[in-house]
Amino acid sequence: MSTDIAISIRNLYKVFGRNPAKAMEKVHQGMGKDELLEKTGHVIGLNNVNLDMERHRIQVVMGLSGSGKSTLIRHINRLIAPTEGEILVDGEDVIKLDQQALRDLRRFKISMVFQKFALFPHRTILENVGYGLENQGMAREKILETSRQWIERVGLNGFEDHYPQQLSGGMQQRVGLARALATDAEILLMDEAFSALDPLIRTEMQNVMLELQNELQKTIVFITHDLDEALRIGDTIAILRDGVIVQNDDPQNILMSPADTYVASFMKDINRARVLRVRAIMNKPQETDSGPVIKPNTTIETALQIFAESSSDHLIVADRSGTRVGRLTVEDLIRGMRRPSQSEIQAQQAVT
Amino acid sequence: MSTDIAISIRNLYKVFGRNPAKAMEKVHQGMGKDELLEKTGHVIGLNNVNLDMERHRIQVVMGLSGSGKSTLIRHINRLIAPTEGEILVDGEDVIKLDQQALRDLRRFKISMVFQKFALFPHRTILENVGYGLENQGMAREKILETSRQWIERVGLNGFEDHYPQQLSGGMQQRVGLARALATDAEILLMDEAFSALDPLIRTEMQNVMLELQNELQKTIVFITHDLDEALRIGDTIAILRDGVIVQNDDPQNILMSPADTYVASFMKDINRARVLRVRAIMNKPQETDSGPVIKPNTTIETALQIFAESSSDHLIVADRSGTRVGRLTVEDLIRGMRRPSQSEIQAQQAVT
Amino acid sequence: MFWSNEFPQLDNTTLRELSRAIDRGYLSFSREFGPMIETAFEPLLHFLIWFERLLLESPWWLVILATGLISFLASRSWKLMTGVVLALCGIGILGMWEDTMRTMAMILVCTLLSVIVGIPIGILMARSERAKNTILPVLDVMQTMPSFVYLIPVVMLLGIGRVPGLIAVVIYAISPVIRLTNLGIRLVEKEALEAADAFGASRMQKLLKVQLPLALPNIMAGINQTIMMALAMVVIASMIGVRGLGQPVLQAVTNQYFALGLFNGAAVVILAIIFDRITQSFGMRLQKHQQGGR
Amino acid sequence: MFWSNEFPQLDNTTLRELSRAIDRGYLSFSREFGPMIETAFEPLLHFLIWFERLLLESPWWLVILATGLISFLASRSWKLMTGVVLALCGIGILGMWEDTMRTMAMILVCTLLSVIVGIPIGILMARSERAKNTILPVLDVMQTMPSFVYLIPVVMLLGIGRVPGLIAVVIYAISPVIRLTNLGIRLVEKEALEAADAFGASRMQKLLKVQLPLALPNIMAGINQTIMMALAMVVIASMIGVRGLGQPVLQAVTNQYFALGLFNGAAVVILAIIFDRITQSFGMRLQKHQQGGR
Amino acid sequence: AECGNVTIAEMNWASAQVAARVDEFILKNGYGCDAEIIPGDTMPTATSMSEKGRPDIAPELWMNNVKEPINRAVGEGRLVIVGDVLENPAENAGEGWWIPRYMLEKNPELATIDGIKKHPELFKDPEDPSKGRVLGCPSGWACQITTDNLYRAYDLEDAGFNLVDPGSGAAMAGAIGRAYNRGEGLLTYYWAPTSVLARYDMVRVGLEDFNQEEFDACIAIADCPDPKPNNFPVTEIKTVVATTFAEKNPEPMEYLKNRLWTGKDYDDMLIYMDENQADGQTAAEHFLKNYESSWREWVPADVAEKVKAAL
Ligand SMILES: Nc1ncnc2c1ncn2[C@@H]1O[C@H](COP(=O)(O)OP(=O)(O)OP(=O)(O)O)[C@@H](O)[C@H]1O
Ligand SMILES: Nc1ncnc2c1ncn2[C@@H]1O[C@H](COP(=O)(O)OP(=O)(O)OP(=O)(O)O)[C@@H](O)[C@H]1O
Ligand SMILES: [Mg+2]
Ligand SMILES: [Mg+2]
Repeated sequence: MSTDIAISIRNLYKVFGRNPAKAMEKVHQGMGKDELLEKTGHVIGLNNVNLDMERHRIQVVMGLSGSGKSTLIRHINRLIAPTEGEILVDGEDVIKLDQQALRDLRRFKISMVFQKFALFPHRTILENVGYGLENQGMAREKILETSRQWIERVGLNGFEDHYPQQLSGGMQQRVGLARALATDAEILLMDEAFSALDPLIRTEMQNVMLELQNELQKTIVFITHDLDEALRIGDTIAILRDGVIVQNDDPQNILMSPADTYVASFMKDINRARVLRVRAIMNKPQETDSGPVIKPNTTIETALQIFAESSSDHLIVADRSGTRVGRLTVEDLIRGMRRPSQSEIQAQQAVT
Repeated sequence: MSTDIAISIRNLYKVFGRNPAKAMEKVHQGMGKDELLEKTGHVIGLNNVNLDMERHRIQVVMGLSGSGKSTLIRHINRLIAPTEGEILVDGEDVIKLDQQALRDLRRFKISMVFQKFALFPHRTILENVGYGLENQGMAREKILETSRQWIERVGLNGFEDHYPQQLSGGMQQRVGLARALATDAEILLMDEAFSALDPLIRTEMQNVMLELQNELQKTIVFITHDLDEALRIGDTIAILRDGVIVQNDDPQNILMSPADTYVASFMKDINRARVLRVRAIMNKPQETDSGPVIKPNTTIETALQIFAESSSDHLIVADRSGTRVGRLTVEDLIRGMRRPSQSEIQAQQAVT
Repeated sequence: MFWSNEFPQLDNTTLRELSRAIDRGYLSFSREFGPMIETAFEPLLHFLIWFERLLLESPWWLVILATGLISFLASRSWKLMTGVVLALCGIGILGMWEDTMRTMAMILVCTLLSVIVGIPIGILMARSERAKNTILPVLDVMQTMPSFVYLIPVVMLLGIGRVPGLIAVVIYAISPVIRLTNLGIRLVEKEALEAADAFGASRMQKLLKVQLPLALPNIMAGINQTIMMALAMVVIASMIGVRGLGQPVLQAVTNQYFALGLFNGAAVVILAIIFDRITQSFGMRLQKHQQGGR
Repeated sequence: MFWSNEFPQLDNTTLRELSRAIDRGYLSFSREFGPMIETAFEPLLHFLIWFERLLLESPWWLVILATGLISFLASRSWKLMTGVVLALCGIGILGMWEDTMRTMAMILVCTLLSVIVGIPIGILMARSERAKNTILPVLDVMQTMPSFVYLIPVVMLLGIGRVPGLIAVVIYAISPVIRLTNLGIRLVEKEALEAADAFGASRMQKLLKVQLPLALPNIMAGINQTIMMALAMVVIASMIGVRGLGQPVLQAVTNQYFALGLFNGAAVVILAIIFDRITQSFGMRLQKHQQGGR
Repeated sequence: AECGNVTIAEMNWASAQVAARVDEFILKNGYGCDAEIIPGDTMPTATSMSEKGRPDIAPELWMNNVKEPINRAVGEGRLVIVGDVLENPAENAGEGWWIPRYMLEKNPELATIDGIKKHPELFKDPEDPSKGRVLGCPSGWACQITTDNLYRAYDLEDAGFNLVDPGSGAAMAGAIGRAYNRGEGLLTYYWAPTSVLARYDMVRVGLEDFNQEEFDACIAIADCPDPKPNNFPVTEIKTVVATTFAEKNPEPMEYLKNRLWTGKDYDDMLIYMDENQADGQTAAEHFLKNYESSWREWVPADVAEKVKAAL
């Protein structure tokens, strides 16, 4: 199951400007983003991106603003044509699809939430949410029903007949979300889908998404700037920099062994106590120990709470079958919360 | 100094819809947002808001999406006319200003960053940033110089001659930021000014802002959804709900004694270890103690690190003069990190 | 020579020969194909005549009632409806009922034809640069070639009467609706289009549900201009034998009857305003979302 | 009575008396004020004559050169420039140089006048609902009142010649630029306006730096239509004493010279296209930001 | 030499153009006037002349349309009618109903109105094919009243003819050309001398003799209750000038009075123009060069020399 790849991106390049083909030559010769911009006025959007996204998983994409996240995600449903490279969705190259096939792909298989909402100003909320369904050719009644249901789910009942410009930013974003979810597509592209939401509704929406994920097992590509969010929902996290993927890994691994200082500095503000699991920092178990027993997946934060309530000076980590797999002291936990220092990362990089 | 009020909002009401005056009657009779929407189709944007904002401070406004934050901030420079109430800027009611005075207020005294950027599509980045200065009537050369300088400061050099639609969302937001900062206004209204930024640039921009704040001591009204951001930069935080201000206080106080469960749930995702200071959780000092000495303003996170590196089982808190003011055990720290539970909040509410 | 301001033009005989050759060519063309083309337009002629009869032979109050009703249905505005009814009554009282009905029939058909043909062409232009580049000059020609130039060839081909009149009016009046449909569609924001694409809208769906609704303000401006221009052609049409308000206007001009011209001109204007208000308020009703706002 | 399709109109004598009274009124008005009004228009007349002379008396190659240069400066396109030069040469070779220059002078002045007067009016309409509601019907009247109706009154007031011609052309052609300026400004996004407000733009600053630039596509469409309509009036103008291409067209029509009409009509079209392409490509250059995009 | 600025109206049909250009040339070169041509339709020109005294000269004004305003202006002393343009107008000018000669040749009966009334089927109305069509006079022209009354006087309606308004002179010419070129049936009102009649070989349909009394009493009045068969009157084609001009310029006035075209010269010019698609300017030059004997009679010898020198 874990090797079932839904979306596969191969050697993808995208250059913006008047004459991308010409600029591409320079890129192949290794010219960087800044130099290319200065010398030719062309902007590198994506630079040799290779990325496999597993089915039924949530792939998070992060990176500085302008690093090419939106550009990448827009390639998947071919809103942008690549300068070079392939995008395989279920093994088919979307670039080679004909009009009809592309349309069907977008109607039934891929759905999208836009960074700047991109709602239809002339349609009410209800009509906006139903838009994808209309394109699918669903019956009117069914559309209304489904739309209402999704409006309810994103907490906008009562606003069905308002127009987008009468809603606040966050409300608009939820409309965009509902519109995308309503189509019941297998693949969801979410470009900063929660960025305009306040933390409460954001958590709520994240929960909606995680629930859905449990029920329906979609493949989701999720762009976010929020590290906590990324770590909370991401199965894997890809980090982009100037159009290049610098790391693509499991969140724990990214936190514990960042590929370079860029990634590390990216992660530095994270609430490590809430994200890191004890398995990543525990020591070898000692048979003689006694004390509270916790699971390997417990977060440091929870572990600390348990500590505070017990009188033991260490915790025992045991897997589901009860086998002891490790032990932890308060010091271990506190050390685990520390961010790796510059020199440590460099040392690590040298090893890999 | 701390009683010098720059912006003062008194009994502000805003109702959206066809006949706000009529709906206002209902509001005065105590009808709530949902009921009003259902019965009359009018939306309450703000409901009896009273708020004093101190000069040279950063006032953060938070709240659910649709709770009226943008509406509130837009009243300050009178982009929206209130249904009822007063907005005093430096003691003058902006509603009573004539055209010219209002224009001068907006040109020289108040500047704004928009939630949805609101850049001018027909102007280059350079021209966008210089826009406010042009309105001020500054000389061309000076405008160019200042604009360049701000473009540099938000990290967009090289993009001076691009048009907004050629930039990524985050880059556009930084243009909006530079445009607002360039006018050197005393009051800055920032509507989710950093929401489209990635964490690195966000921190950078926050730093830029804090630096500026140190240098220039502006009065800033800052809307954000990011709790960490709010706590990092806010001198006070106001929390809105359905157009009502439910709490307006110092961040520590909001964290430690939320006014109600709404505020508490709002705060629940916070990385308390990084925000809370030990002074808020320390116990009485004991003369007999010995161990590492820390300042009252140290965060729990730092205190934990110090703990991990020392062998003592408690820390001593001392003020600048060296007087001991408290002591802390690991348990204290860990307890401090815990979020208050529902019942605790309710108990507290009953007391106040 | 070079310094003179006389252009070194072709000498007169050459020019004359050229013109005459063209004239002869056209003449034999019209002799050859005239009857065929005429037959092709026959159904249109019958329709025109039938429609005119309908308006002329229905009792006047029925026509007024129907127009009022239509205006109300299109606009949901009592004010507009009363205005329309009063204006029509005024026309009737001043003795211009019959001519007005004739003109109304003619212009209604012309406008309908222009809109029905024009909007698709505008859409085509918005879709393809090539179509745009070929159609634009044609529109320029249709709009600026003085109608007098083609009136006579058309008359030689089709004789005088309603059909050549209709052709002349449509040729002249169709441009704005085409141009503004094109412009309106081109001005639709990229974001909305991208969203439509992302949800797999077919070209038709995108057109009907996104582009046309968002281009509506411009399209309505185009229709407005088309109506205005069609009515501006009423007099020209009457020069080739189309009966209606144009005739008394011409008559007034040739006899210096200032007031007569004014009355009939005013009737034309009233027709224009009625047509325009009905279409525009219908258009407004289609754009409800524009009304809200801060 | 009620069931008939005869409208119960005023009886003929009353109608006639009414018309007569109006006619007499206008006549005495025109006798009274004609000379005064005429004097008021004198400067315009002198300018028109001077400008026509300028074009007529400069060597033809200079005029072509200048036009070519202007078209290049406006568009930065060699293609357009060559097109313009070739078209003008063609006109000259076919012997229509003089008439074309006369018409060009006239239309240039009319278009300039329409744009200069029209854009501010359009702006006014966009700013105030009241202005809009009063100006719109006036525009409707100006556009649809057949020019034949006011030709004679204008002639009674001002005699025949260039000035009444200019007035007739401007009355007819000014509408679209007004309408589309209004529409364009009204369609500017609220966000941009809010941003301008927030930075304390004065009305003038907002207008010049935000509203007009963003309304430009529509305003250019309006100017295009104004040019087209001004040129469509060339023939009518020639009926009241404006020399130029309209004259040979009328002559061709009355004498049934099909080709002659066509040539002169084509010259009108070419002028229209030249004017239009120059203004439009100038407009395009003002809208660089539209070119980028995904 | 003291003649100064003179404006000459040029109407947009062929003969008026030649007349205007000939006058222009002679006044300019023979009398040293600073002559300028002003184009215009009949009505605007007449209006402008009677209200504003501008243009100064209308060399060829067809009076039947503009009689009333011109006469009013003459009465008020603002205009002067110089005289006829054509010699012997009764013969050389005139209105009437015309049919193509080929029709007459096929069916000699059609020479008179009575013959025509028997054959409405030869003049089929395309918009109402069961009937015949008489192309009337364009709306608004004075001839409309006459034609309408004569149509009724001859009971053409009962004979199965519709009277159709062609809308304008140009459309009328177009309709005539169309029918003629296709050899179709045609019965139309028209007038001479015109380029249309110079181009198409048409014959006038025989009507009753002209009866002035009856004409004034009924045919000339709109909606006259009981019109009797009659004919069209002699057409008045006059040269009209502004009083201001007449008073200041006795010599040119003398010329205008003397300038009487022969019917043949006029016809020649129309044919010349038609054959060569010539404009007024060219035709005038042609005339001045080739018809010297004609125009020499109009001017004193010294002026004639000056004109000749300028050619
Ligand atoms: N023009 C308008 N017409 C009608 N209702 C409006 C309008 N503008 C705002 N509202 C309503 O006012 C309320 C407050 O909106 P506001 O934009 O202030 O929210 P916000 O707190 O800024 O939310 P967000 O965080 O999502 O930006 C919302 O319920 C919204 O529907
Ligand atoms: N239409 C365009 N024309 C030119 N350059 C473009 C265009 N679209 C994007 N770019 C450039 O491509 C780069 C990547 O943009 P992209 O929108 O993918 O960034 P992003 O990672 O989504 O950033 P953000 O987080 O700010 O949304 C940017 O440098 C931008 O300037
Ligand atoms: Mg993006
Ligand atoms: Mg907001």
